[in-house]
Amino acid sequence: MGNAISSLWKGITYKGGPGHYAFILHRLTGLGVALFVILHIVDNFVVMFGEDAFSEVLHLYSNPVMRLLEVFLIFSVIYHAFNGLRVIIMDFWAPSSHVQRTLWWLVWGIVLPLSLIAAWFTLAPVFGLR
Amino acid sequence: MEIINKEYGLPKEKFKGGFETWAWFFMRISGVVLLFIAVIHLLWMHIGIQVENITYDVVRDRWIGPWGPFWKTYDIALLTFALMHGFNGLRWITDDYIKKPGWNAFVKALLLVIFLIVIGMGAYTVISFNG
Amino acid sequence: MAKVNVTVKILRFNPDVDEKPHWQTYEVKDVEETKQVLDVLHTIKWYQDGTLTLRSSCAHGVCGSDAMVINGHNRLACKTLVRDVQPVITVEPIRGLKVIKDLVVDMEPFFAKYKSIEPWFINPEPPPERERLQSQKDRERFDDTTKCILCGACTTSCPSFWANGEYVGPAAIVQAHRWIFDSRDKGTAERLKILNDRFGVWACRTAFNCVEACPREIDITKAIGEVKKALTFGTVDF
Amino acid sequence: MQYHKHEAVIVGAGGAGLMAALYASRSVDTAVISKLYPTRSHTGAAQGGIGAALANLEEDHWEWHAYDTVKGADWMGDEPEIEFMCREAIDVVIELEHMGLPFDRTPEGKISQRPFGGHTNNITHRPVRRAAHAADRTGHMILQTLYQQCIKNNVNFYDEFQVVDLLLNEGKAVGVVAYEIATGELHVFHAKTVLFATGGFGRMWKITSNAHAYTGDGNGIAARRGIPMQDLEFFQFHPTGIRGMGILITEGVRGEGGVLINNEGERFMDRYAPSVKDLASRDVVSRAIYLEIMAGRGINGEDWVWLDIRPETVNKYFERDDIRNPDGTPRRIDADYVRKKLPDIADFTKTYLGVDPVVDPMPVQPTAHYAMGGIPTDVHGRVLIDEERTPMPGFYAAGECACVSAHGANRLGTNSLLDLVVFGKQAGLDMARYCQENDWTPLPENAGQEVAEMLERIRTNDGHEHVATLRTELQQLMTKNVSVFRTQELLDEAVEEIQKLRERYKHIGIQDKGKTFNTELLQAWEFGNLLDLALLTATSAANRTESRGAHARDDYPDRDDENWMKHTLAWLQPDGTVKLSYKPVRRILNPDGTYKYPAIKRVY
Ligand SMILES: Cc1cc2nc3c(=O)[nH]c(=O)nc-3n(C[C@H](O)[C@H](O)[C@H](O)COP(=O)(O)OP(=O)(O)OC[C@H]3O[C@@H](n4cnc5c(N)ncnc54)[C@H](O)[C@@H]3O)c2cc1C
Ligand code: HEM
Ligand code: SF4
Ligand code: F3S
Ligand code: FES
Repeated sequence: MGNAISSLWKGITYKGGPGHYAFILHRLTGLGVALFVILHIVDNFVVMFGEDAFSEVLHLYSNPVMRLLEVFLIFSVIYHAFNGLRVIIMDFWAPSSHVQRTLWWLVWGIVLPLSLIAAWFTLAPVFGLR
Repeated sequence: MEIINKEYGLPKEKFKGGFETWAWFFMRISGVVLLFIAVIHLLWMHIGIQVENITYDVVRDRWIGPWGPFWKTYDIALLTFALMHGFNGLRWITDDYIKKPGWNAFVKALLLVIFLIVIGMGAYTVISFNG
Repeated sequence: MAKVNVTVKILRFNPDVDEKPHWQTYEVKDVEETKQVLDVLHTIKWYQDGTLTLRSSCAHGVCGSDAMVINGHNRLACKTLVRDVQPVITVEPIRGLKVIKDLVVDMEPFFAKYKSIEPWFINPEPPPERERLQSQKDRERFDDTTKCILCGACTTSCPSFWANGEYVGPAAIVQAHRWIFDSRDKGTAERLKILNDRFGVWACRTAFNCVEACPREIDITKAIGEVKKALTFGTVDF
Repeated sequence: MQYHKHEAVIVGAGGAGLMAALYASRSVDTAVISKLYPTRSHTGAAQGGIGAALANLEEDHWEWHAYDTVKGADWMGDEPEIEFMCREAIDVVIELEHMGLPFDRTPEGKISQRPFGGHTNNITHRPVRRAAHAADRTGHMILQTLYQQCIKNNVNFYDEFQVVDLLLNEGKAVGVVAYEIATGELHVFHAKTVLFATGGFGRMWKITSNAHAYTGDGNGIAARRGIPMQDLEFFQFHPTGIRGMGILITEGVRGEGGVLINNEGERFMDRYAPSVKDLASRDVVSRAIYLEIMAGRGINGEDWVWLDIRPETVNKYFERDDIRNPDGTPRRIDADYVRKKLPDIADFTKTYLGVDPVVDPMPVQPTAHYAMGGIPTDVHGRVLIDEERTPMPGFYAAGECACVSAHGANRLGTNSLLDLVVFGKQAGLDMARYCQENDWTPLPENAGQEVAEMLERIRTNDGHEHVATLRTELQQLMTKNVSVFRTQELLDEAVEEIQKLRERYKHIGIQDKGKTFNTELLQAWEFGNLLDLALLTATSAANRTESRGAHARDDYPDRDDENWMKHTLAWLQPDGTVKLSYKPVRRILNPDGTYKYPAIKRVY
């Protein structure tokens, strides 16, 4: 664990290029999404115990804090997905690595609007905006 | 004038990648698959249906309704790809940060156990749910 | 030539007296802008503080002695001009290797990785009377990776290497690439086998810090990608 | 003090040391001690190429190569040694290729070659393509290839160990003392044979192409141990160093067609070397630049000129001089070709001057570059300790620190890399033979004690003199007094001043008193070597009253074969004075008793 923290520290204090931050974020989001997926499968399993139990679980998710986490999750999946695509493209089509910076901005160009839209739909109801 | 390799020497020998090669390759393939199914799933749930509209009934309609078989297949695919992709990712991360051989082996064994349990739970839910 | 005053902040560490690294600041006056950071460090060592310790030799970017973190980025001190980093220059040792003293780190693990990829010509066929022939195109194929001077700037800027010191690192892969894609070499399968490891080429996460750090402007990520592809598709002809 | 035992101990991991290690290690236990990591050695800086009459692109013969070398050396080279080197060149370059060295290729797939200063077709007197090259990083590739072969052969490497003394016993070399830089510990190496391959000592001049590590350690140690230094007055100034910095712009630039231009826009080499022009040998070109500068034709009246490889300029002169490709078509180049053939040069000029060589010309001036002189040896690398060429058993030298002498008064470009591999190989072979034929000689008593005390003195001395100041003074002195042009007055003054510096050197004090990686201590010690060598250089030069090759004197402008066709041997005496003596240049006679290479006036 110690070296996880120290390597993260090295990562943050080093003036790397976008690829470097892309990697840190990719790893963090991948980790987050993976943990969530596990949770999600477990909570879905509750469906097997009938409607009441499941509603109980769904209720948990409607809490504002959970909604915020969910927004973060949405962002994570979308970022991870499109940055993953960026990595895959560079892996299999070498010339694209020369435009990796452009690709990186492109990823944000897709990720930000998508996340914002999804965030709106997710947050608006609980915060009484809609 | 251009002279190719073969005129001057035997061609290079053939070789095969092993497990790690496949792990890497699988991450790309599953990534592309997930890009469609996971992102669609996510956006459908959050923008299409929207979370506060999700109820037990919605879930039941989805799995038992006329589109049931499609959604069940879809969800099984999502489940397997996401878990295999995700757990391989977790394995990579474990290898990077957990350096003591004993701990490393322990955490990876634990990951495998969790993987089996979770994929079992997920598959059981999707397949045997009948309302 | 324009002259400037610079402030140099150096991360110092002397194991004989210090428990932890600490920053020390020096002022150097009237430096020509076209001087190298290496010259500035030498000026400090020679005229202000003889205990400042660093490696250097060729002074023009070909021997690979003086990779260090300058203003947060891996560079060679002798290939960085004052003009581009003034007026405040921060200097730290490269990361991920043990610091011996000040800017000097233990390069042994780095060279051990280099040696691990069997960096020598492998070809069991008896050589011909004269030179082995090679087309200009085949020679061109691996030209980029022959430029490597083993300075370590790439490996020590790689976030995957920081996370995981076992990673053989971009420098070793670059050196392996130089042989894998050399039409005369027959050790391809052997070397690919070595690199086909969780801590071999597969530990590369395409972070590009290596490319940005390489003073020889080697397209490292591309080279690593080619090795990955060779492993994935079982051929070097692409 | 730790103790190690290896049959062959090689000091220096440049081209010469590694080549010797490779050959010695095939049959005896070999260790290489180097103060730098092997791949940091200055061989890696060599750009242009390695000379060998492979005749891959046009007619060429090793005999022509030998003649060019004799002539380039201004009839100061030992002719049998030169012939040996040029004959072996072909095999050894092929051998490097067989080790995997990535030479550039001709369209037929053979090793590519380019013209280089002083290398000519002996019939037409036009430049011949003889320099085998790997882009403009030939030395880099040689160094890496040899290092790779050595690690494959499991040679024992002691990296970052600085040798500080040579151990002699019963008139033989029996080992060395090395300082482990990381820990400050001394190590005694007991050996049957010792090879010095520690490179050059250009750091005694202000403007130099040489590495910071080029402080003549091997030569300094040997001189203090009573070994003479041969021909130190011949130190090569390369014509094209980047102005003010000394960083080398390879002769390959002129090999590919680049030209030198003065303030009047004139290609002045037309006047100094009508037939090969910019590709005359280095001493001739450096002197020409100086003459232009002294005549006020330096750029803006300053002390530098332009080196121009812009395609339009090059093609203009190709056209004027009717330069043709081997197939007879007129030769022309374009920007892409220049970038491809000289990528590192483009990189240097961009980094240090902010110019692109295909767009702007490069400002250059002569830079201290290469020591023709050094520890006298024979073709087997055996160190010769007197006028009678008596070898010292067990002691070898090769590379720039040695003097075979294949370069005489002026080395041709590409011949140094050649010297490294040819004589490095011979030394390695002979060391192996010697080790197998001879038994161990014990170490002298108290081995290492002397140098331990000396280093301790430097470390703890509280003197008031400052090494960097003394070094700057030495460099300025040498640049002013012992440079391209020399006179009796300047040289005598230099000797006197150096002696004063040596006196002051006794009272130095350093700040770093630690054991760990104490480079201040080592740099102070290294400076001692530079001082000793500067003294020997200036004294040898002051005594040679003629002009020959790199040793050009205003007061004796002509070559004097009658009195001076002989090698200088200079001994550093324990009392700090210098003893000079001479030995004849080795000439080859034809069967009829005439000279095979009659000494004529050198014109290019
Ligand atoms: C910029 C430049 C370009 C050149 N271009 C060419 C060219 O194109 N063609 C050509 O033929 N020649 C060229 N030369 C000349 C040639 O490169 C050198 O003369 C040659 O490389 C010297 O090799 P070496 O093996 O003697 O020494 P080096 O390669 O310098 O090696 C010296 C070794 O000795 C070690 N050492 C030194 N002192 C000690 C000590 N006290 N203890 C332990 N180890 C020690 C060092 O660590 C190093 O490993 C060029 C030179 C320069 C500077
Ligand atoms: C949605 C589409 C997805 C794509 C395109 C994608 C793509 C990728 C790629 C290419 C990698 C390899 C990164 C590398 O080698 O540098 C990766 C790693 C990873 N992915 Fe995904 N992924 C997706 C979804 C997911 C999901 C749903 C999860 C969680 C279950 C996940 C978890 C991980 C983890 C934990 C890693 C390891 C990260 C690391 O090693 O730093 N990914 N992903
Ligand atoms: S690849 Fe570049 S950065 Fe890495 S060691 Fe080689 S030269 Fe240095
Ligand atoms: S920085 Fe590291 S992760 Fe790969 S692309 Fe370079 S080696
Ligand atoms: S000193 Fe040689 S690379 Fe900087």
